[in-house]
Amino acid sequence: MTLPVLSLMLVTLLGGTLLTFASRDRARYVALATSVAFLLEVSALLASYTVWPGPVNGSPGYADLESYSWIHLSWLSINYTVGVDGISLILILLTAFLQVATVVYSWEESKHPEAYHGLVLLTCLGCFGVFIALDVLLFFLFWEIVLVPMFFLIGVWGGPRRRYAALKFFVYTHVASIVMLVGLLALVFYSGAKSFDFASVYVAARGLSATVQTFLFLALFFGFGVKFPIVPFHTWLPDAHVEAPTGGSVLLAGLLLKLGGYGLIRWAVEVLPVGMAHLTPLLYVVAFAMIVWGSFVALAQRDLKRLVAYSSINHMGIVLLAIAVYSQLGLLAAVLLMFAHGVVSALLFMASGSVHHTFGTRDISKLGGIARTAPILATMVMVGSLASLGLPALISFPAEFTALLATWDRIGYWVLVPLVILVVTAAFYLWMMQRMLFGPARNVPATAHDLPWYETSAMAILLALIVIYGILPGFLVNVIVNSPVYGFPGFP
Amino acid sequence: MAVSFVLVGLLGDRLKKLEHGGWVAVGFAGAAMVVAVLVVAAEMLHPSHYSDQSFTWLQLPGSPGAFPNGFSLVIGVLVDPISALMLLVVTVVGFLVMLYSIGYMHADRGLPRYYAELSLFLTAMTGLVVSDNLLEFFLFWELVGVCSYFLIGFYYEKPSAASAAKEAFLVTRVGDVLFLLGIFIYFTIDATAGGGLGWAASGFKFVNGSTPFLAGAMGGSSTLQTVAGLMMLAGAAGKSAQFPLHTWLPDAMEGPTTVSALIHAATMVAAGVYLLVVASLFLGFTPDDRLAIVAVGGFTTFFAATMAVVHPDIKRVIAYSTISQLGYMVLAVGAGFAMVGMYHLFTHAFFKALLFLAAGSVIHAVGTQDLFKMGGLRRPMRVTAAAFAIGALSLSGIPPFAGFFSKDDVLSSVYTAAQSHPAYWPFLILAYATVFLTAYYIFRAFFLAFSGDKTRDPTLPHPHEAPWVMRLPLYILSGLAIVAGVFPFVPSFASLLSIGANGNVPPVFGTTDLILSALSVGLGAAGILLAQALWGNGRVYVLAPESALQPVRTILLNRYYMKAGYDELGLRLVYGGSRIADFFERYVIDGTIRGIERLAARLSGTLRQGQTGLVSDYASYVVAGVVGLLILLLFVAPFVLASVGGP
Amino acid sequence: MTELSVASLLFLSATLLAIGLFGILTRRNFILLLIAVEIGMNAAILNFVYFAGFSGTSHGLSGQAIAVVLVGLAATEVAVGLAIVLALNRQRGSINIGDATTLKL
Amino acid sequence: MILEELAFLALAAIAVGTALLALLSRELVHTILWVSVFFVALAGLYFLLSAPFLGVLQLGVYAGAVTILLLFGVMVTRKRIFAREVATGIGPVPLGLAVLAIIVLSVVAASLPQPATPVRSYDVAQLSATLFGVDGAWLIVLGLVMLSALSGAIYLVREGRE
Repeated sequence: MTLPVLSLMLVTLLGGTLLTFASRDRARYVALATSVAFLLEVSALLASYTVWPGPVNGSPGYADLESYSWIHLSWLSINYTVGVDGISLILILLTAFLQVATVVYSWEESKHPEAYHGLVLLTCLGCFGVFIALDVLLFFLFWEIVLVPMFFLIGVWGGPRRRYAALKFFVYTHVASIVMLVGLLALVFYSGAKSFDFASVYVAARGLSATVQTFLFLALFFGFGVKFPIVPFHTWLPDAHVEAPTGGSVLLAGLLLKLGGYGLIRWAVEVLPVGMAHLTPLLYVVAFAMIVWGSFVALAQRDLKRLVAYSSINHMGIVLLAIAVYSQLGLLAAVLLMFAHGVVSALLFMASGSVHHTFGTRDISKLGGIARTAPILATMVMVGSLASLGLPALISFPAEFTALLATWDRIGYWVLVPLVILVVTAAFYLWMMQRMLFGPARNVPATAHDLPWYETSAMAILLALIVIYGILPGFLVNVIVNSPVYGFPGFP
Repeated sequence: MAVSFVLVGLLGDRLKKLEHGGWVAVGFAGAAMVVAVLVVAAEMLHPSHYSDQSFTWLQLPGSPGAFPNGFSLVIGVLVDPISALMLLVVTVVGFLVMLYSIGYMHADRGLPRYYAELSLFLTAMTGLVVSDNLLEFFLFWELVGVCSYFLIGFYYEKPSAASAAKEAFLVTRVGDVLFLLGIFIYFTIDATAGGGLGWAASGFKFVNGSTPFLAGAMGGSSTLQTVAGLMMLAGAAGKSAQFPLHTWLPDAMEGPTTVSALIHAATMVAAGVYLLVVASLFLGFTPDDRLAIVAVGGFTTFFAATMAVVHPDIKRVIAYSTISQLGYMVLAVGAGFAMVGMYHLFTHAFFKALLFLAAGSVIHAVGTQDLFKMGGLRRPMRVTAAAFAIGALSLSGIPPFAGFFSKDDVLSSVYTAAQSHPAYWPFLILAYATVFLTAYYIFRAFFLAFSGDKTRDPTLPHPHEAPWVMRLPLYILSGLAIVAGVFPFVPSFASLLSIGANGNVPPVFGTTDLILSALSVGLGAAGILLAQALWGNGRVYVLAPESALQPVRTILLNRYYMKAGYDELGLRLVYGGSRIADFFERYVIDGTIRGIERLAARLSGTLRQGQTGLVSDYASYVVAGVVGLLILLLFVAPFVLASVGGP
Repeated sequence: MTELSVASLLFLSATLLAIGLFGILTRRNFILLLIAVEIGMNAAILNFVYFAGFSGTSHGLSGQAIAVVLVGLAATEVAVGLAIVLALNRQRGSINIGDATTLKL
Repeated sequence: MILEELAFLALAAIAVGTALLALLSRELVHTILWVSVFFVALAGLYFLLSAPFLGVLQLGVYAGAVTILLLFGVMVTRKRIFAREVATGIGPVPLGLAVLAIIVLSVVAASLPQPATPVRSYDVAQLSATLFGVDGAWLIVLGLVMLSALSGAIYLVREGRE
């Protein structure tokens, strides 16, 4: 008998979260222990995961599958079904790393540390749940769980306009969630699936007509898309990032945006290929809009966090583009890019947070010469920026390269749009570095110092990931192509 | 064998990052040089030998267009005649520059950073040279770019240095993304057109065993292929500072002079030409591509030389001369004689490094870069003056210096090509005109700096000769600048230059060639004489204020306003556009959201009037709802269902 | 035994319900409100009793059973309603629902 | 037959009339009297529909207990028991709604098919079996509801509450 690994991991996180909430001044130790334990479990899972188990009854098979009946009716069964494939594994790995990094970064959080760390863990728990859930109701449950701790993280520990930002975040994502839920339920009931299980929904959806698939895909695209966030429903993101505490920003950019991408791949692209094919032009338009818009607006920002937030929109646009091309290569690129963006944006947001509390402002035009005062911080900003603009040997490059190659392969010269925008992306990062890191020191308070040890360690973890996976992305790639999607006939 | 040595050298280069002194870096660079010499020797013993070792970096799934079965990307080391040649250039110049740095940089802060970045720079360039496929090439290409970004911005506290670094990165980035597109196109057309070759499965390597993978497979002249070639040209233009992406190079003088020497002679800008050579040998260009390359090279050659004529900054004069000389190389590649371009790159590396290091020695001694403040430096700095003179003579193409042989080959190869391609003629004429300009401007700089009795600006510190670590590279490079030209007459060395189509160097011997040579030497000599007449013996020629040439001078000094134009473009168009986008974002998109918010607030205010607290009012809402639902269910729903034919 | 037509009985119960509703919507006296509710309830009970006969054999009487329960519920409701009336009267000195718009005691 | 129909018509008329009178009367005590008549009329209807047990229940609970309860309510809350209510207007909206409800329900009623002849066998034993049966346990549920309602009512009227 095999161990219910995923459930055990879930229990680890759940127990850790509860313990963290309960333990008062030792919360950070509990949180760190939980995160490390979770990371070890993920590593063990990755080590044991060699190949996907093959299709089962015409639907994708998943590794470490567990299924227990939850609610059973004669016409519908709702199960607790969890399982992983290469795509979700990579994102789980990202979750584990970001969790450790966030907990370490927030080591000296002084405002209700037990609640802060507990909420951080709860967010990661929700994300983990989303990545493993293979049942509509379970998926939705975890999806909604993520919202709550993030709402409080922004609303309690955030900046001056935190209430506005938290509410905006909640309303946007919640409206999208509802549309998504309606889409998922419609998918189940229109397809005549007798169960909420992913496998049966997948099989049943094959029989849907093109029109129905198109409408369902549209609903799901909107539902998942707001998390992406697709233009023009993206304005919650900059506000949320600017107001959120650093840990919140890290999780928001690193994980929450990935939920949208993952959901789209798992529940829309895989399940409704025909509907997707009908909507491909729309996906391209939205992706290009995100790429162009994110980059151009980022160029005009003076707040470091806003700049990184808009660059996130740009990068997630490339993710969407890679999904839209609908090929094995594109899918690989999308997942790879999500991982890369998760790590890189986390690093950049941590660096922004450090800039803010070291120098008292995040306004790029007011800062200058950080490299002299805080060389480690400057290095972090620099590596993050260079990784973000796609420098080879850093993690984004293989992802962007494959994404753009896949795009070129499918839509030819349209690839010039993201390519040219790469220059603009480079421009705003270089401009930011020139103004903020280099030049004569400006507005450097006398108390300014380089990073404390915990922030250095947190960023060093991410830095190591960026470099290691940048030079050897093969590990990630080999895991991702272990997804059932890659074994399916008919997938281009 | 030799290959693994190179790798050890590369890895070693990285190790010294922890070291404080530059000697470790120098040691590793020296080791790399020794390895390179061994590699070259091996290549000379086995002519046309290709040795390729690679491992799979990524195994990628398919994409339905060109790669239905997936493909692999490899990282490998390819040692062939051209990479051996280039390796020699890179490591020799790199080693000498490092050695020179010990003396030149000794007073600077951040030396560990300096040597680490310099070593990484050399590593990246070495990796680029031995790349065995386009992707790996691009990878190191970008690393070279980012290292130059760091090094140009080495004095990051100077706003101008930070700005120049950014400009260098951005402008080359424009070329890079187009280069990337070119890679995509090559991948696609060769994976499909040359499908039988299995190029995609082999990891897109340049060579298959000991022959170029795509030799003969391309040959076509399809639009796609032309575009691919143009994209290569764009990439090379960005890196090698060809028109219209040349603006960053003069500004890159903000870095330490040693870095300038390295960038100009062996690493950054050479990479662009090297790319064109590699593409020309392994991938092939269409006739349209070649015309474009000739046009860019020929025009840049002349264009850059004109700007060098008036500039007062010694480093910038040499910088413009680099752009101009790179134009020659590009010209030769475009004319179909890739190895001639390579040959000029080879000699140019030595005499340009020599010029820069000599200029660095001058700057080190007097602490200024303004030619008009110098003067009379010949006497206190004999070695430097001699070195500069050798470099200048070589640059001017005066026999028997190295520059003569390679430049002469470039010109005669373009002449040869022009026989069958009349469209090349104007660029050949420009190239000849440039010979004259080159000799003039470099000797203008020489006379301004060294002739006369004393410095023109008396406040300058008393000049002194450089220490031995700086002199030694000057000696070596002087020697090389003199003798490098005769290397091709050594048969085994010539074999390095005789691969690919039109590989024979020099292309023609005979009366025509002699006439051409005489013409170029004559033009060079005329340039030197003019410079001597105007600037020799400490004279300063001042253009009359009312002269008709005054506006020309202004334009030249302002670099044809291209930099200003780009800045304006960037500021007005891109940044302006982004401001508009930001405005739109804040007030239209977010404004709409706020509008909806406000509307909802008002609506809820209105609806709140209904919340009277009177039970009967609530009851009436319930009743109204029930009645409405009943109407919907009983009358509307059947009607709708009947009309759509649903269940 | 002849049957009363469905239509006529339903018409009767609908009318009674409407009267009850009308009372609920217009009367402001709490006791009157209760009475109106009772009238409406009785209309519903009437329906249950009538249709109990149609529902087949074995469970033929469940309609009547529900009616019994409803009668009980209605009585309970009146009891609770009157308790509210008393409380309201004690606090506000009035049993007019217009004086109790905060919907709490 | 005719007799039964006539009886139905008469009882229906009484029910509707007393209901209207009860709601429109401006004297609260009169209202209660009218409504007790309404309850009795409905009890008659139950007898007519062969549900004598319910008829008795109706008489006992409604005509008896509820009426008395309502009277108590009036007596406790008023200083003068016979007092005229302030006239309340008949709003057009409630009236419209009521009429609309009648129309809609009548249309529905008219559109329903006449079902098969009903079984009108009366058996109080069967009814009690249903009421006490395990599958429904109606009476137990009702008892629990009443109990909780009673506690609620006591809570509402207890002393000392402000």
